[in-house]
Amino acid sequence: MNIDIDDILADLDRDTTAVDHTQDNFTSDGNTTRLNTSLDYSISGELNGKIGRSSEIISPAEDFAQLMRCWRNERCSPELMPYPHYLMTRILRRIQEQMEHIENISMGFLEESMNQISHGSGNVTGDGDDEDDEFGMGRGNNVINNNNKLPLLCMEAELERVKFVIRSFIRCRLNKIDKYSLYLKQIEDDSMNFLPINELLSKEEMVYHEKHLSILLKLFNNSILRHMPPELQAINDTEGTLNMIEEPDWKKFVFIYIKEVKDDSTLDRNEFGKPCYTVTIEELNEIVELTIGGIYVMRYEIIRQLVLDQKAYLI
Amino acid sequence: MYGDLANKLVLEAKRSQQLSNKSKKGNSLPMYHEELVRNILQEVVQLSKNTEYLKEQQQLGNMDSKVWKCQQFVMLLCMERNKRCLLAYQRLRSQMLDSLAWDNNGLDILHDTLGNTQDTTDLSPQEQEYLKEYSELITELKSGALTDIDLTGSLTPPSDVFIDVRVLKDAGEIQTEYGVFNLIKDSQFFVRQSDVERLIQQGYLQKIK
Amino acid sequence: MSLPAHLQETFSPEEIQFIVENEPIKIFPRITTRQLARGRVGSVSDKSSSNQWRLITTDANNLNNMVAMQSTEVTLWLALLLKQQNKCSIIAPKWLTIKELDKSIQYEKKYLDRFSSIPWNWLVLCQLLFKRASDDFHDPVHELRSRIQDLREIRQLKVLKGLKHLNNSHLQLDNISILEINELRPFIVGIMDKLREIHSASESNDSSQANEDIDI
Amino acid sequence: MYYDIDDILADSAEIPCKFNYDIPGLGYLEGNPGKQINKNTKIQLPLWLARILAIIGGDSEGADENGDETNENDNLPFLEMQTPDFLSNKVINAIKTSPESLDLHSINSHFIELANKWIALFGDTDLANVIYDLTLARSIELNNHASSVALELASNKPDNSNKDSIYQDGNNINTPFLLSMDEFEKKIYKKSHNSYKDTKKWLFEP
Repeated sequence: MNIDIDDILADLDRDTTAVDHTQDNFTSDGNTTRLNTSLDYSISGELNGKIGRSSEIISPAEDFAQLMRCWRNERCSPELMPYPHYLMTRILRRIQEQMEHIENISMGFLEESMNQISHGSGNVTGDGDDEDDEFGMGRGNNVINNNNKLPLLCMEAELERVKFVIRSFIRCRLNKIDKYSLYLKQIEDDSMNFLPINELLSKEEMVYHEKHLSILLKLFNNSILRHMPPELQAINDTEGTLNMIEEPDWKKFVFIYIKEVKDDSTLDRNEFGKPCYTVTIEELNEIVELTIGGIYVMRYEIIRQLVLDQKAYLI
Repeated sequence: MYGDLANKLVLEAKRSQQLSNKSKKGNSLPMYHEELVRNILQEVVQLSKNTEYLKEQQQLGNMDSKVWKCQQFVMLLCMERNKRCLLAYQRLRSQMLDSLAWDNNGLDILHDTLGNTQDTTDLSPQEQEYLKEYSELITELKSGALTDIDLTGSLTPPSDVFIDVRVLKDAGEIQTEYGVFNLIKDSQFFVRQSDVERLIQQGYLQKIK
Repeated sequence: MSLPAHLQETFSPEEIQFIVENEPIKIFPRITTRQLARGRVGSVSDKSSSNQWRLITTDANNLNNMVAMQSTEVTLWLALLLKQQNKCSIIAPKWLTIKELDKSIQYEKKYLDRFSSIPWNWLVLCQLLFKRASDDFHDPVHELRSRIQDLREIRQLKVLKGLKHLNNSHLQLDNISILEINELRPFIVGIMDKLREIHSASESNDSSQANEDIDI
Repeated sequence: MYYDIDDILADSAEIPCKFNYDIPGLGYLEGNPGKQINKNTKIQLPLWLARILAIIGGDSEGADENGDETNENDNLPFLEMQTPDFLSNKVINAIKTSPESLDLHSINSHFIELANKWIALFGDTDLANVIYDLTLARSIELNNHASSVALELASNKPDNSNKDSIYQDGNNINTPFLLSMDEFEKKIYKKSHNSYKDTKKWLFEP
C-alpha cells in the first residue's frame, strides 16, 4: 500500500472541498475492499455521512464544528480515535492562509503607522493617551486603534482559538499514543485491525510514536533490561503472569449525548413511541434504550459504534 | 526476602507521584535511586544464577522434579516482580521527564539555566540522554505540518488575545507583527498575548488585569 | 506526559467556557458594517478587505452585514469581543429572565427525580453574560443571579441524592448541563468504574485460565 | 495495569499460606535460609508470589494415567492461600454494620483493590456484593467531603501554594473519614475535590 494521503489531499479544493473524487485513487489499489471500508469510515466520520454527493461543499463553520467534536470525543474516549486526515488538512491550510491574510493586513497598518510616526505623532513607549482611541484600548502606535482594525482583532482572536483546539487535540492524542505505545505497535503488526495504523495516526504522529517508543525502550534497556537474564528482557510479554501491554479500558464509563439523526434505519421506538437506539450490555444481560436527546453514563464499548458513526457524542 | 528492595523502590515512586500530583505544573524529579536500582538488579542476577545452578542439579538427576519446579517458580516470580517494580519506577520517571520537556517547550533544559527547576544531578545518565532526545523529538514535531500551531503553547483556552502587560525587568527589543517593542522596566504595553507568553512565563512581563 | 494529568480526567472550566463560547447568540450591533457596493461580495479587493471580516471557524456574513440596532446572530465569543469594544449589546436568551427562571425553579422543586430542561449551557452562559454584559439585561442582574444560584443549589441537592443510585450498569441524566457533568465526571466515572470492576471480578474466576498461561 | 504503582503495592500485601509439600531450599521464605519448608507449614507470602503458587504444582500428567489416591494428593498446588486478616469475618461484619465509620486505611491501605483481587481469584460473589455495597456507601460520604469547598478557596489567594494538599483544605482538616480512606478512595477524593474546587473557583471568579 503505497498511497500517500498527502498527494491525494493536495488535489483537494481549497475552501470548497468536493468529497468523492478521492475514491478512484484508492480503488485502483490491489487491496480494494479493506481500504475502501476504512476510507468510507474516515470520510463518513468526518463529513457526517455526506459521502456520495459530490456537489456537497463543506463550509469552514461545519469543519470547525467537526473539529470541536473530534477534540471533545478524543478527550473523553479511553481509546485513540482515528485521525481526521481530511478535516485537519483543510483546517491547517485555512489557518496558514488566514495567517498570511492577517499579516498582509497588519503590514498595511504598520506602514500607515510608520507614516504617522514620520509625521511626528509617534508614541512608541506607549503611555496610552490617544485621543482617537475608539476602542478604549489604544496604547500608542503598536496597537490596533481604529475602527478598521476591529475585524483584524477578531480574526486574530479566532486564530488563537482554533490553534488552541488543535494544540489541545494533538497533545491529547500524543498522550494516548504514549500511553498505548506498545498496544499501537501490536496493532501495527496485526493486519486484521479495523483501521490500518497510517489511518489511525497522522504522518507526524506515526513518526512521533516510533521515535518516542524507541528512545523509551533505549532507556529501559540501558538502565534495566540489559542487566537482566535474556528470558526476562521482553517488554511486550502478554503470556506471562501479567500482561505487559496496556490496552484502552474499553469498558470505561463515559458521558454521552444521543444525537438526532434523521431517517436512521437502526433507530427503534421505545414504549412511548420515542425514537431510540437499543443496546445490550452483555455482561449484565441488560438491554438499554438510548433515547434521542438523552444523556447517559455508559460503558464505552457499548456505545463506541454510535460515537464512530456520529450518532452519539462524548460529552 | 526477595522483592523487599523492589518494594522500597515502588514506595519511592509512589511518593514522587504524590508530590507531582500536588502541583498542577509539572514538578521536578526527585533523586534517582541509583544504589537501590543497582541492588535490585544484583538480586536478579543472583536469582538468575541460582536458577541456572538448580537447572544443572535437575539435569544431573539430583532433584525431585516437584521440588525443582517449585523452587524455579519462586525464583522466576521474584525476578519478574523485581523487573515489574524497576520498570514501573523508570516508566513513572520517564513520564515526569516527558512533562518536563513539554513544559520547557522542547528546549534542552539540561543546558538551559533559564527558569529551570530540574537538578541535573538528580537524573541518571540514561535519563539525561532520554530527556535530551525527547526534547529533540518535540522540537522536531513542532516544525513541519504543525508549525503554525505551536504545540508547546498554552493549554488554557485563549481568553484575551490582546492584553496589557507591565515590564518587570529589562528584556531588550522584541519584534512582533505589530512592530518593535522596547521592553524597559516599568513600561506598559498593549500586546498580543501569544507574542509575549514566554516572556510572562519567564517573569519578564506581568499581565495587568 | 504530553497532556497534564488534570486534563486527562475532565475538562477545565475554562475549556467548558470555550466550548460554550462557540454557540450563536443574538446581538444588537452599534455599528454598521454593511457596504453599499453590493454584488461584489466574495471578490472584494485586498484593500477593502482589511475592514471586512474573513473568518475560518464561522460564517462571517452576519458580521459583514451588520446594521446598527438591527438584531443579528453571531458566535458568542465574537459577541463578547464586540461587547467589550462597545460595538454591540447582547440580547439575553429568553429563558434568562426572572419569569422564566421562576418557572424552572418551580419545576425543579416539583419533580424531585428529574432536571428542568434549561439549556445545556445555562450555568456557563449566564455567568459570562452577568460578568461581561450585565448592562444588557432588562431584569435586575442581582435578582437573576440569586435565582441562578437557587437553581444551582436545588439541582446540586438533587444530584447529591441521586448518587446513591450509582451502579455498575449505566445512568440516565437527561437535561444535566455541561458544567454540571464536567464537575461531577471524576467522581461518577471513578466510582462507577470501580463498581463495575468489582462486579465483573466475581463473574470471571480467572484462576483456571491463569493455570494454562504459565509455563517455565 | 503492569506499570500501575498502586496495583504493584496492592500486590505486595501478605497472605497467609499453607504449603502442601515439603520443599527443601525454600526456607528463606520464612527467614530460615538453607532450610526446607515443611508440608502444612503456615507462612505469610506476598500476594504476587502466593497467587501463582496457589494454582500451580499439580502434576496433571501423572493424574491422567492412574487415578489412585497418592496421585490425587500430588495434584494439589504448591500451596493454599488462606483468608487474610483484612478479609476476616470480623472485618466483613464491621463492613456490614457501618461501612462509613470503618477505618479502611488502617485495615489495609489498598483494601478495595485487594478485595477486588481476592474476588477475582475465587469468583467470590458474596464478597463482591459486600465490597460493592461498601464502595458505594462510602462513596457518598467521600463525595460529601470532596464537594464541600470552603468559599475562601474560591477566591484567588496568591499564597495558596499547597492548596491541592489533601488534608489542608478549609473545613476538611482532621476529618476522621478522610483519614480512613484507602488509596483508591484517596485517588477519587483528590480528583473529584479538584474538580469541584476548580468549578467553584471559575463560577466565583471576580
